Amino acid sequence: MTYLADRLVKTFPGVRALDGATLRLQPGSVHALLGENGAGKSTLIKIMTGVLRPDGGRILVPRDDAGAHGKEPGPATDLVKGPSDTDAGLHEVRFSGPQDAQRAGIGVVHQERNLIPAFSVAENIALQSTPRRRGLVDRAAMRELARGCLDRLGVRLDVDRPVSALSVAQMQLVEIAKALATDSRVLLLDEPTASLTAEETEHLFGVVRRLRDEGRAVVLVSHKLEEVFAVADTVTVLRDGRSVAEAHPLADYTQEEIVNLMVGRAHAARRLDKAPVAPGTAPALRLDGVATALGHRDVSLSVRPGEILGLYGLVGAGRSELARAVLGLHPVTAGTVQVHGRPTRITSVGQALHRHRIGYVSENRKEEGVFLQQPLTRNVAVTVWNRLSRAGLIRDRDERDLLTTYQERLGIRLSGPAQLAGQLSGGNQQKISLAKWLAADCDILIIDEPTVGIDVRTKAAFHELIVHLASDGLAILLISSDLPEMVTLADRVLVMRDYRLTGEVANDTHDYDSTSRAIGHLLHAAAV
Amino acid sequence: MSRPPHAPPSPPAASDAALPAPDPAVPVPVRALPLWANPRLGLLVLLVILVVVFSSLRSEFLNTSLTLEPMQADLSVTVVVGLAQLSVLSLGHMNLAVGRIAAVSAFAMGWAYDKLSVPLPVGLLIGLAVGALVGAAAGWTIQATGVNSFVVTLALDFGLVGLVSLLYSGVGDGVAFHVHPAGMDSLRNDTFSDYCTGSVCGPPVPLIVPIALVAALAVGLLFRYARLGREILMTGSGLKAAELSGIPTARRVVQAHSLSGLLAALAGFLLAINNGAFSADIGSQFLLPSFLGPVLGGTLLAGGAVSVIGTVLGAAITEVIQTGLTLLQFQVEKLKIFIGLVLLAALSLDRVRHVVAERRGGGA
Amino acid sequence: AGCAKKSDTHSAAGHGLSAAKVGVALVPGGPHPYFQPWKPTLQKAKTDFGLGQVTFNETSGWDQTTQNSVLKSLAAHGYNAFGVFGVSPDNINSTFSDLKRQGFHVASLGSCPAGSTDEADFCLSTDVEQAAYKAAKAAIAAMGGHGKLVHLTGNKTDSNTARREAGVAKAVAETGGKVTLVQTVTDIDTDLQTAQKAVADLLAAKGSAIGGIVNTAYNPAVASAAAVKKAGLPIKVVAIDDDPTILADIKDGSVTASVVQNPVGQAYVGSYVLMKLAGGCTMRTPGLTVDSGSFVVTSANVGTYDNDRQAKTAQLKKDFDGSYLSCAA
Amino acid sequence: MTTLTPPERRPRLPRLPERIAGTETTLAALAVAGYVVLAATTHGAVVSGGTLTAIFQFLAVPMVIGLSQMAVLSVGQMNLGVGVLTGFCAMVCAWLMVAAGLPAWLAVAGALLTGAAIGLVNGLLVVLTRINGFVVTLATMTIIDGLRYGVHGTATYQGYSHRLVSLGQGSVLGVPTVFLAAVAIAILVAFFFRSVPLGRRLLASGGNPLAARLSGVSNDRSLVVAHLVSGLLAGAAGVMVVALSGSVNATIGDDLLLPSFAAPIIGGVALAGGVVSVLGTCLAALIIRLVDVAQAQYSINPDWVDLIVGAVVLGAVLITQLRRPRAGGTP
Ligand SMILES: Nc1ncnc2c1ncn2[C@@H]1O[C@H](COP(=O)(O)OP(=O)(O)OP(=O)(O)O)[C@@H](O)[C@H]1O
Ligand SMILES: Nc1ncnc2c1ncn2[C@@H]1O[C@H](COP(=O)(O)OP(=O)(O)OP(=O)(O)O)[C@@H](O)[C@H]1O
Ligand SMILES: [Mg+2]
Ligand SMILES: [Mg+2]
Repeated sequence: MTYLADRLVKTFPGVRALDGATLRLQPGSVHALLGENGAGKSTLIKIMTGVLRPDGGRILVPRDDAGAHGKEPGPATDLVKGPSDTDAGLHEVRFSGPQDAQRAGIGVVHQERNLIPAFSVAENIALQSTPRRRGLVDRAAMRELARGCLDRLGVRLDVDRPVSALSVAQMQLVEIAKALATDSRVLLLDEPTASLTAEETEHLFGVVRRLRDEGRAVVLVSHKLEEVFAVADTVTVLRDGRSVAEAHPLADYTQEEIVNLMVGRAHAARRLDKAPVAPGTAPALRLDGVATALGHRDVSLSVRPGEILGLYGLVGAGRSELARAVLGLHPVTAGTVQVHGRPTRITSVGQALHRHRIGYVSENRKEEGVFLQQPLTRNVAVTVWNRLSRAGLIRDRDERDLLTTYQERLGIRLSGPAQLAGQLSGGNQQKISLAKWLAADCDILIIDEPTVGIDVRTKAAFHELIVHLASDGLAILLISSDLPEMVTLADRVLVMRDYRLTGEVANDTHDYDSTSRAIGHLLHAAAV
Repeated sequence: MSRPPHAPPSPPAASDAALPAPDPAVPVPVRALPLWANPRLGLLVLLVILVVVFSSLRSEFLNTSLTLEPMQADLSVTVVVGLAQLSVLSLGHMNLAVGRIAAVSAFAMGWAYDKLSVPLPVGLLIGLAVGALVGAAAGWTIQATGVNSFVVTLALDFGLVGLVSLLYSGVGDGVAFHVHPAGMDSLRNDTFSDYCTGSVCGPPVPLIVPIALVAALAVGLLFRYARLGREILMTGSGLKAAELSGIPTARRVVQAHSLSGLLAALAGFLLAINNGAFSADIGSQFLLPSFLGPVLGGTLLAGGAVSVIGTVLGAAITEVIQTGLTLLQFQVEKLKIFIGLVLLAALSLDRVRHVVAERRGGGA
Repeated sequence: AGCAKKSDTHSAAGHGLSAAKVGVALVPGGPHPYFQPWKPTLQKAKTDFGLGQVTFNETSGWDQTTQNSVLKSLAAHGYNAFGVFGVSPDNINSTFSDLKRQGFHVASLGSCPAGSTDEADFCLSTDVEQAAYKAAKAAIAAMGGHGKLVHLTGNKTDSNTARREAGVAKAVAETGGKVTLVQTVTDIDTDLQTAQKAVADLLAAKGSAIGGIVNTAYNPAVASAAAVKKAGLPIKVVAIDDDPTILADIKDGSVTASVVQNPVGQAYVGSYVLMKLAGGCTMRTPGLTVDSGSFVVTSANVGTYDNDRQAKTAQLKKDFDGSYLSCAA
Repeated sequence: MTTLTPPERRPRLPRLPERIAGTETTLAALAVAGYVVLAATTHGAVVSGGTLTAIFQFLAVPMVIGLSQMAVLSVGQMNLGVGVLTGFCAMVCAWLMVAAGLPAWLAVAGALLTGAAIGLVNGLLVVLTRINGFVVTLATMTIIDGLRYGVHGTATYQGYSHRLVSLGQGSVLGVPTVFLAAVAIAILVAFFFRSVPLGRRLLASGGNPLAARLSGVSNDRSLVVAHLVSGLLAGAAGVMVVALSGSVNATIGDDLLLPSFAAPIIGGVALAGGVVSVLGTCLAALIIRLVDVAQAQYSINPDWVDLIVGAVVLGAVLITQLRRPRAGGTP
């Protein structure tokens, strides 16, 4: 009674995304699917849900499910070879589209958002499984269904709100609820927790365990190994499109071993030694009693060249908005912003970039970080065109050189300079959106959630990079909801709650336990 | 330009190709495509085929003075009109007022020639300035109010219709200026073959063609190599991302629309030259051709990608179809039916070529 | 530098041609009922005068650019004499001079170029202003010489429309204030439904006050006739042309009168003169404007008006032979 | 650009239904205000039966045409052929009665069928050739234009089925029947997009094609259906013209293209697709209609009419826009 993706092969122009990857699912188990950015996890999931067609390999589902839908090339025993064919009662299926996968009992949460912005929460959740009465949409039943699913996740949400009005985190939860609504025997979750808070994640895992106990198979893709080990039973590891570990009990491995499997060689988590900032240095960016129309009250902070100032808080705390206010995207109603000691009023990102050398790496990669429909060259060069252009004209070669520089420096996996940013895997897109700012060589860099959905090795690379940037004399304001990351990188950590700063933690020891305790205390302390 | 025009559909994503929001996951063959699969080349081949077909059906099609030269003259107008639309399509906007902007500018030019009796180039500059200003006004309204460009330019169109006839009735009787500034007639009637050094004469190309060519070249350079043009394209492919990359999007919107107005004015000038008078009905037929050229050429209504060469070829194809079928002497209903059919056939052919290219090149 | 311009001396394509060598093309501005009589008349002329090839091409679609290319393509086909209803009176002169420069003979039929000059060999058309004037007169007469008059017409960016408005204004002025022109509605000829809407609004707004409606475009005429009939108002409607629909309306009284023009005469005499010119004759006064005549048709003469018109046509032919053309015998 | 600034903290964006509702209430207010002003300044002329009848009789076709355009806008497509198609269906309907001598009801059915069939062809062409719907409908528009003229040349059909015409020009309890028909159609369309699964799928495809596909919606089918509905509605509009006017010719529909876009877009329908508003479209049509009426009432100099129309169009949209917090995305 297993579901089996057998030696799948998938090639995209220039990239072999999958190269004989195998995924074997047992009902009643939580199965971790791990791999670096670009390893092929999402591609595998897209094939198993009929979104993409494999160039090679087969998908086998239990006979009774196979019966549920259209084309069947006949019993699997026709093409007997390899270990998989010992599975009795399996049928090969070819999904002609997502509908088929649904009918075969496979539900999914894709990595990228897939909601209809104009539709209400309920309408989105019920999209695949719309309740009908006499052939017409039964709105009452639809709301019921939606509420049911959201309650299972322990989420309070007005089901009549359009999703376009929801936060990133809320959208994520709606996606999951939508998958639950299909009530399928196999549930594939592609990085569901990327933008969730700790509580929300815990709730989700509660549901996952319940599903497992109901005898369903759940696949979990995540780059956060702690949570993987917390919930998963078995694990499949992908490297360069091949499965290097197939459906092993996760208990057999340590995190270290898993990482080595993904990376392919022993991956030493190097300790980052960062030079402390000379006490005397004047701040590059300084906020004094800043308040904004969005509700920030008397926010004061200062970042010095060579320093990494952490800004920690839960999703919705107002950190990004603060950053955007500094960039002039939201009006600053009170207080002063000083750049290199000079009081300034920044009115646009352009001004921040060209006049004050301030860069902002957005947390919202897809809408604000990269131009999905534009070639990589332009995505990287957009901030420096004024520099590249000779007599107003820009030569492609300069752009290509720029791209290659950062492709090597950040290890970006791409198939060519003309490739569209939308064709990169999530992690590589994030690298592009950072590269753009590195190219602009700013003095002050505001980095917002840099490593959401990024694999361990890349994450480590990002961390080294950020430290190097600081050592090179940049002043860095790091916004992150990832506590370990904070502790690894930040010299000082400010904690924001409800649009106010609740305090500061010096992090000179880089000792996780003490620092995290201090931060946790500030998180739940009353606003000062 | 910034990417192959028809966002090429891979089998699963195919069903989205026709829809506005292009599927980000759609793979684009990077350098895998053979040369013959280049969409522009496809259009070029199509153009050649059409020319061959028509001239084999009707030898008159190759008649220099009666077919080829007039065709080039008309084509110069439609190309510039197409460019006028293209420069806002780059933003994912539309300019429904191209025709009227041309009319207003034509009035300004005619007025300058008639009342101020300025030389030809000066009047042209005045007209271009007027067009650019009107376009900028539209752009400003759009970015300041956030109202859809379609509505703003639609309203502008209505407004200008009235304005134009008010202007003409204001400055005197009639709805046209019949003044012929020096050089206008030779610009209208002459071709380079009329100018000879000794026995060698120029090619049978009307004098106004170079004007359109220069315009096309300039716009091409702008969107391909210039910072301004590229930033406009970036604004078109992602407003938020552009804003957060330090692009002054509001200004870019205004500039793109003002460029559109300027080109519309130029088109108005060229048409006035062809027609021989600056009259109120200039531009009344611009709207559909303005879209036809760019869209045939593979410019997306979604914004973020334009193709100037494509626009020129697209305009040329429509012009050839028009002229060719007119030469075949159909009655009015048949003519229209055939124009539509040939257009569809031509486009489908291009798609077929494209899909084949996908299969061969893409591997997707 | 040493670059000299050729003086364009185009071979005068057709001079001293025998009738059989003359190819006459009649090119209206676009599809319109007014031009329909041209088609049969042209055939008649072909047989009567033994012309070579003849064609009636209405594919200009009311676009001057298209009309120019239609004319050129016809020339490419070997037609050497053209009777043209210019789409845009303001631009048509340059089209004419083009054709003339290439040695073709051109008649401006049905409408003359705007402005004082006419580049065509001659213009044989209704005097648009005169026709509008007559129509308004007829309406005023039917109204009993006093009351409120409304003028419905076409595209306001067409200088013929301006002429029509002038004609109506003239007639109204002559009543010395007894008749007032309360409204002129333009741009309602492109779409019958638009005309019907405009007329409905008009009647709703001032139906009771209006004494007469004078139409100088086809769709408004059809619309106002039907609307007035339906509303049963005592409004006097004066229409234009003699399309079957209009004639029916005249017969049933919903249209008081219609100002009928002479398309047949234009096509018949027009092609005749073109033939003569190609045969070597010349116009005594090049660019002469000749009125092809306009006739007020009422229920009284609806049966017989065509005789007058045929007489007028014959007269026109005589006039050209006698006084306008000079032919080296 | 200000589109980045969220209005104020929570809720970040107003609910979408509210946004549409906002547009609709504003338009309703505008319509009422305009009407009241008209009534006041014309000493109640527009309240008199005759004027009311005229207003609503000639509101019917613009309404249905607006809905026809809205049907394709819902999937992010455009149909440049609506006007010409309306004219063609009207001519077909008249031809069936006059030339083919069929009973009126058969002719009506024939016209509707013609509209739907052509819509279907448009949809299939878009899906099969993957050519931009804008260009496809541009090409088919040229063809239909030829056909429309081919039916009866430049001549006018008149005096067909008197029962149909008297029905079309008649009224029930003082309300013109054509207007009632238009309202009925509007209700059906609203129902289709609100409660019929097929209609929901259209909106899903328009709102986010990728997501729709991943949720098992066939975008191809959505496209075809949208064009079919659009064609059918254009057919209905054609029938209305025939019934209302009592005389039709090949010029019918030439003035309908821009209004067909103006109504839905002023009514708050997104060009990008995924958002429709039947009520908004109808109200916008009414407002545009009131401008015509004003022209007749005040005997406005024709030169000024277009200026006024332009001002009204922009003004209406501006007001609705200012009343609702700006949504993101390119204008
Ligand atoms: N539509 C596409 N066109 C071209 N290449 C693609 C496309 N989708 C994925 N790829 C490539 O296939 C490889 C695998 O991508 P995939 O998204 O499966 O990786 P992933 O394991 O999900 O990475 P991440 O952890 O960042 O999500 C990557 O190199 C990516 O660039
Ligand atoms: N009032 C609100 N209503 C709905 N969503 C909100 C609201 N405020 C914030 N959010 C969502 O929460 C997310 C984080 O909000 P914000 O950026 O203000 O705080 P943050 O601390 O930067 O959060 P993050 O850690 O995600 O950056 C944003 O993506 C936003 O979509
Ligand atoms: Mg992935
Ligand atoms: Mg944030």
